[in-house]
Amino acid sequence: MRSYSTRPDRRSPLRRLRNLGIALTAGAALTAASLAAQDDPAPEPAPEPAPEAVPAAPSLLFLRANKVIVSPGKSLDNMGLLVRDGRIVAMGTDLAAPEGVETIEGEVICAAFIDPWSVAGVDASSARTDRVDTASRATDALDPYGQDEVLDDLLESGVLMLRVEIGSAAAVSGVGAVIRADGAVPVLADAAISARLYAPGLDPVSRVGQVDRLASALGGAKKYADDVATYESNLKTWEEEIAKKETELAEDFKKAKKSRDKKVKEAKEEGEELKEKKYKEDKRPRPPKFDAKKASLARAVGGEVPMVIHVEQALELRELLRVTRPFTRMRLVLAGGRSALLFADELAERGIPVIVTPAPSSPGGDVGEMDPGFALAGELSARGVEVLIGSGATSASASRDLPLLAAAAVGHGLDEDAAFHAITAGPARVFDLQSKVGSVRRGLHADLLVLSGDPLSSSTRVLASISGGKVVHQAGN
Amino acid sequence: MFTSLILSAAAAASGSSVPADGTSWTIHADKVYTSTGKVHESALIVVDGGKIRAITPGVEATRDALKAAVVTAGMIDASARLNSGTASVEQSSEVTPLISAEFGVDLFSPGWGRLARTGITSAFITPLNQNCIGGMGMVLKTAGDRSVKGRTVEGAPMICGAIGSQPSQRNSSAFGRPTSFFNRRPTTRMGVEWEWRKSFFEAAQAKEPDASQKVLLDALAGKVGVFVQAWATQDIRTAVFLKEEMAREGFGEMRLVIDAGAEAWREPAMLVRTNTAVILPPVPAQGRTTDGALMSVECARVLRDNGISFALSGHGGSRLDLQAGLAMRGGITREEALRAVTLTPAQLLGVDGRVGSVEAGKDADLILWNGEPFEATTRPVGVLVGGHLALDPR
Amino acid sequence: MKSSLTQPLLALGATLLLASSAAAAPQVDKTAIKAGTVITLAGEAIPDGVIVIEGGRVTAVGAASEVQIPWDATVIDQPGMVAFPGFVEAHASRGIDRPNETLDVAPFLDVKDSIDPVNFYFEEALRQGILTINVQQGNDTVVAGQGMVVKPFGMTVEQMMVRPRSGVKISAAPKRGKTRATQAQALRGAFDDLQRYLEEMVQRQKDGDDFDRREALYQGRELEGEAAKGKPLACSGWTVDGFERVPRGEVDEKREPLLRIIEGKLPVIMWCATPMDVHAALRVAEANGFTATMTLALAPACWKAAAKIKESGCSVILAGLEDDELDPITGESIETFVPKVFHDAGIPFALMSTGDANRSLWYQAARCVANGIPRADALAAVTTTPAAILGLGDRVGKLANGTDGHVVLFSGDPLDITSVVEHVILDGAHVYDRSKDVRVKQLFDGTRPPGTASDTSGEEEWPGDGDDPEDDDDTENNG
Amino acid sequence: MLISCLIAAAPLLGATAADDAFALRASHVHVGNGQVVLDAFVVVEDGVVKSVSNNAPRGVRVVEVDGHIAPGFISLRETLGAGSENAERTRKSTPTADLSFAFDPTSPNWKGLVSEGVTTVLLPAGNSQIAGGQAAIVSPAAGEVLKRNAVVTLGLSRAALGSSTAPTSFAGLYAHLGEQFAAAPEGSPLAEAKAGKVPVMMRAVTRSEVHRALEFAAAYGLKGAVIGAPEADDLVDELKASGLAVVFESKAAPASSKDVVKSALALSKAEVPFAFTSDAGSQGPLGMRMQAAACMRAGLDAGAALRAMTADAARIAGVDATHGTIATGRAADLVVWSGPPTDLTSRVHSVYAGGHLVHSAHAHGAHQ
Repeated sequence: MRSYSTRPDRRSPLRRLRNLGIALTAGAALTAASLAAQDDPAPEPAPEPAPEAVPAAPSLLFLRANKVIVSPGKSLDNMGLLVRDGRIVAMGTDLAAPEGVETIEGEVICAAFIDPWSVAGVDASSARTDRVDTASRATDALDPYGQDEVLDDLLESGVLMLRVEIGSAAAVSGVGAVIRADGAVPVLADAAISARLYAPGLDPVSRVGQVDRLASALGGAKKYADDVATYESNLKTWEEEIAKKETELAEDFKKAKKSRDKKVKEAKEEGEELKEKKYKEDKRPRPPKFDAKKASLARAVGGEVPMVIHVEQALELRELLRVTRPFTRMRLVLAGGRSALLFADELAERGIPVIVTPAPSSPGGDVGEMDPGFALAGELSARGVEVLIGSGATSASASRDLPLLAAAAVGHGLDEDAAFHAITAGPARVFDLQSKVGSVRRGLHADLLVLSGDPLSSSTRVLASISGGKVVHQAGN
Repeated sequence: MFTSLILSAAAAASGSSVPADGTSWTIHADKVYTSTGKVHESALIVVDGGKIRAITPGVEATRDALKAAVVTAGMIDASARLNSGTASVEQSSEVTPLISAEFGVDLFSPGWGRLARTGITSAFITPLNQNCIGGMGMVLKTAGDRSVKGRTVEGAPMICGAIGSQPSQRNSSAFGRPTSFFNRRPTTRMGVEWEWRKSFFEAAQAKEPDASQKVLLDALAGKVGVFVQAWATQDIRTAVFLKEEMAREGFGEMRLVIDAGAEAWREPAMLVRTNTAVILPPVPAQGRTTDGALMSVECARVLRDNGISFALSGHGGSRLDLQAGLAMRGGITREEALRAVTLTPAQLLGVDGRVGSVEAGKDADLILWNGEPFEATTRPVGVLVGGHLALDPR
Repeated sequence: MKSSLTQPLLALGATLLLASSAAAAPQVDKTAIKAGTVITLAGEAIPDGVIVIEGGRVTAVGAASEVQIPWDATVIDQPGMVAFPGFVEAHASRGIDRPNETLDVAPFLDVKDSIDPVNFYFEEALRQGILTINVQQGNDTVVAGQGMVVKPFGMTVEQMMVRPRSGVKISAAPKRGKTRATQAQALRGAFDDLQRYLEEMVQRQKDGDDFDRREALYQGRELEGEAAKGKPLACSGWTVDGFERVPRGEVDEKREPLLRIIEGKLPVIMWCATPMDVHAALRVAEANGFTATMTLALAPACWKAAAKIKESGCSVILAGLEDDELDPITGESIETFVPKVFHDAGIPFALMSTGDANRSLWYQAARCVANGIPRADALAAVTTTPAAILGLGDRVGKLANGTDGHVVLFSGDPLDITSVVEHVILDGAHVYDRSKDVRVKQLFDGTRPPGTASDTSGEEEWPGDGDDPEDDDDTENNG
Repeated sequence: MLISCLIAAAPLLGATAADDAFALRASHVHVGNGQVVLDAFVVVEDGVVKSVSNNAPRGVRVVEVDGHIAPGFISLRETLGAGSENAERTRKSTPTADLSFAFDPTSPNWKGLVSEGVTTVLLPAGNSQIAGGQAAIVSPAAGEVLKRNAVVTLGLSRAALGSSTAPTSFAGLYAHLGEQFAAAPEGSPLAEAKAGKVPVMMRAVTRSEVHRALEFAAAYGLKGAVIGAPEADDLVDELKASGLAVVFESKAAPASSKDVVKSALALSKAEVPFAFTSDAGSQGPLGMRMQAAACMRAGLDAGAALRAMTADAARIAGVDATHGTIATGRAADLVVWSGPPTDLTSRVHSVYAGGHLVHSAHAHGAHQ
């Protein structure tokens, strides 16, 4: 009944290698959420009751509110929503609750919050380690048991989805996932490859060194992908040649046999050993030596998955922007970016989003006087950069503060709609889930909040959290 | 006639099934081991206001009585070691008789609940054993009131300390200028012994003794018990010889209790001679304990055979009922094992007036067992502490 | 170290003669044991029962009135004692010199090479009535070596051996220096490598055959069709087309055990330290098709994944009885009696003994009874269930015609706190007699055994581990 | 940078503004005690509030502000400006030490505090001290000490125990504290605290530490507050009975502590006064508002949240006669917000301290 998706398996040169077991579809036996969607590419069944073996999501659910925020800045008044099998199947002002269907009412209904930068639901040691590589996967570190307390808090605060990563101490920390807070089950197993260019206390030279190392890793991955492509085309031509040869030989066989028999006879008369004709053909081309790390990173370089890079200081950021220009297909996302204002124009022009973690400015800190503190989100957005707001993956429970952080950003200049976008539609778009979550539309997955007021207002309470059509929290119980 | 009267009392108590304070119950058991040698068959125990009101043998269970196969008194761990670690011992001096364990306990520690659920209803708490003379110990109930005062069971005062390697562990000689107060004596076993003797001599010979010396004088006079951790034979000897020396000096007869006397079985004679009681530590996994002392399940039997008064302890980690069972494995009877975890520790700690046996008038500290106590195949299924259910048998 | 070697010799010396004589003429060896009660675990207990063992196998079990004792049998008559099949230890990482290698993936290793017949552990096992032991490598690994089922008696590994290559130890919990993410990655990598290796093998074979065919065509020779040289791959997880073309002999012997695992020919014992490890374990097992041949060895916390385990149909081995966690809201501690959870879920479970001489398998089973598990099921968890897990269900863990001639004589009921093992008969040979047990004497009569001076240098003679959550470390000062 | 010019400007500003009375007009005026006056004029004269009313005052300059006016927030623990100057580590107790001398008015850190609407701060002794001295109430904006020897701070948590300095035990700690109180001469801080004339602030974190602190306070008749106590919800009855208040400390990360949220709700239900601090939080000056907002999203009503940061905080610090509310005679510490002051989405337009404009969003252009 439950399943989850990986990205569409495009006919990329890496396809065959990925099928050799590094394909994330292999991870399909993972614990999985009720995204049993027709539009999911090959959703693989993975029977998996949530840890506390909760009953399957109720097939029908009716929601009503005076205001439904369908997308940032766009809302409809006095709407009813019908949810069936985890999806929004009907919306309308005149829509009434069907007989005997559980109904939840509130002031406001909006898309559930998504934390684009979190470690909630991830086993703590895996989150902190530096012993990971580009082929490591966050889905291997999901812990619905050890983290149940934290996850329950998230359901209360309305943060129902998270983009999690592992190896916060590593330069490149592998494949992150988007998970549901409800049971820490993956929604997208290969959400992004993440890396960081942030090591406080390093001297400028080694700081630039970090960037160079990342650049050469990206270069290496690109070359690997190219080699695989070359191999595949060579193989194709070779196979064609050989096929042609086979048919020729088959045709010439009778002739060949006759001349051989003749030779055999002659040889017998001469009393000599028969000399067979030498046969030669081209060898099958050898594939490049398999390299899981490069294969994984190549997916980011090729733009199949976004590349999230944590960078704070101006030096690294400038270098990063420079070295990544050649990788035109790569979808770069910045995390942190305390000094991003200096490069706002390039970021806007290259369409690079920034995941901001609103925090106070610390005079004499990493970025010193340049640190705009809480104003960062507001000012980046004002300069045309797409801003996402994340809890910064400092601790699992930090994600709980996401709505507060977004509100604080508003309190320091970020437009209210932009702030709402930054924790709903924004993350959904950047991590290729906009066709499933992030806004309230017919056909989308029912990951919704029923609120007592505006989403970011401090006096608003989360009356109900609906995750994949399942009511996972209701105020008062 | 008489029983019917009791029964009506019982009915009265049970009639008002669970009063507001929840400290009144009727309990029916196929067998009640009283710890005083008596065994009541098919008895009804009436608990009211946290006290045992009546025990009526040979009657049927009332409808709403708590039922159990066997009922015994709650166990008393004479060395529960449930203090808040280093924060419970004042290490600025190696002899601190004025320190009280009272400030070294954390009543909110989950450890208390664990003790209570395994049938331990009272526990003797001492300061962490890293001083020679650490301070005053105290007996606390393992459940009930949230204030130390409310939990305290007033008993015979006990000054607690240690002889052996532990008190000297953190100390070292100073190189050049002393950098911490750990640059001091004792750094050896003999240093530890020296500190003990020194403090007692100074107390006994002081012109006008100060507050802490007064405590030591009471100890010498036997008014305050002396509770000494001594695992190995040589340390038990040291304690005994100290007592004897003080007596020879005419300072007085101190009331000595050896705690964690793993090797007490080696030289029982000196314990008999000085009428010294022993608290046995948990039987170790493979024969050897702290300070390399050797101990087997038969230690209890050896002490029994020599008529030495002894109690068992769990050190907060090991189940006390298992320790009693292992003592039986070593050769003592169930009745003797029961005594060693109830009445004997109560007497050693001077709280037998309130706890340690199942008798009318005593605190309702009771264990409801699902079979014969201390068998590996049985366990406490219900526990009452002062009438409060710490473990609900229903 | 020396003394630790001599200890067991002392302890067992008394019985060696018997053993050697048994070894000398096993065929004609006949033993009859008469006991006050015979617990067979293959039916009701028999009062005044008799067990006849011939050539190391049980040939008759029954009431004294019914069973005919051969005239030439050695009779052991203990009317006051209880005869019992002997306990089965489903998983132990003791009795070997070092539990783990540093290699991540080393399925080609075999504990056979590291078992130390005179290790104290085997002597102690005998004393505790544990007569069948599955020795496995430790948990600090990714894919460790193959285990071996032994009996705790004999001067050489060959004498001790019951079944070689009993299974490979795999750990779903992180090896030292790894995290959950990298452990799972390494584990997946091991099997991905195998798959790639096999695919390349097949490819080479194919290329060769195809070349030969074309060469023949070119030279005008007739060529008989290629015959399959090996067997097809029988893995339910994944497959490699054309594998039958490859002769099995050509598979690298270092990889061969993994191949046997994915083909379900070599059992797996999978260690899980936390419930999330159970998910990881089942993930890799399902992906590579060895769920059916996997047994889970579980730390207490894993009870939370019981539902998931039930689904998988795996049996479990429980290391530790109680899980103790703090309620995040109240701060109170919550104890869970783990075997009860598995018993109620209907999952076959075996218990594991700890390093504590006083809490061996008999104690583990007894605690189950104390916590509401029926006696029969509790006993099964230390006898028939582990026997079944080891595929020895018809040989050990019960007393019936045809089972191995193992009998333990207890002083009373095996689960009574006061009962001790008085005699052990192994393959019909009388190998243990408590009255002649040197170490027991030394421990209990107060004479300090040699090599137990009051320092900690001798600790190694007393191997122990802290598996049991109840287990109390006396060197620590406070709870 | 900005602050230093403010310090320089302050006297001048004062010279011109002090005699010159003015009024602020806003749609909402939050008095601080829970009451809200709509479309009101707040008249300020000589740095204090002269009146709050709905009718326009005569003869004073009226500044129309768009939004809500609220009292400046009060943080009951902030050592930013003191560095490590607030702990005399050579001794465990220096009860007569005066924390006002640890106050560095020129510290750049104060600026951030003011810009978040915090106009009053309590500067206590370090946590490693037992009787570390007498806390001072300071105005970070004016760079002035508002009240010396305001509160006696006591460290009763494990942090006050030494590892190789006496005392190492709670028994030793309380023995030591007992001696300190016994030895305190008439009129000395501890004696005043014992007489209930000066409030105390006792740092206790775990439930058992808090329990002991309450027993000690009862034994010595101390008034004031416990600071720390994240699990206060489990001790509501004891706290209620003790008459003491609770001050919740900011957390490193996450900014909002689940325990504190639970406790704040429980205390507010039992009407035990509580307050927040801005100290040591990952959200810096915003920490206390962030924590309050977390409580509100869990159900604490806005009025109670505002009280905790204004009126109640002032009462706990014993400065309610001059601070914490907007009422006649109170210091004119006013913050103009774009919306409700407790709502994180509201922006600070301008901040007045003692009647002086000390921060204005427009002048605050750090990075263009």
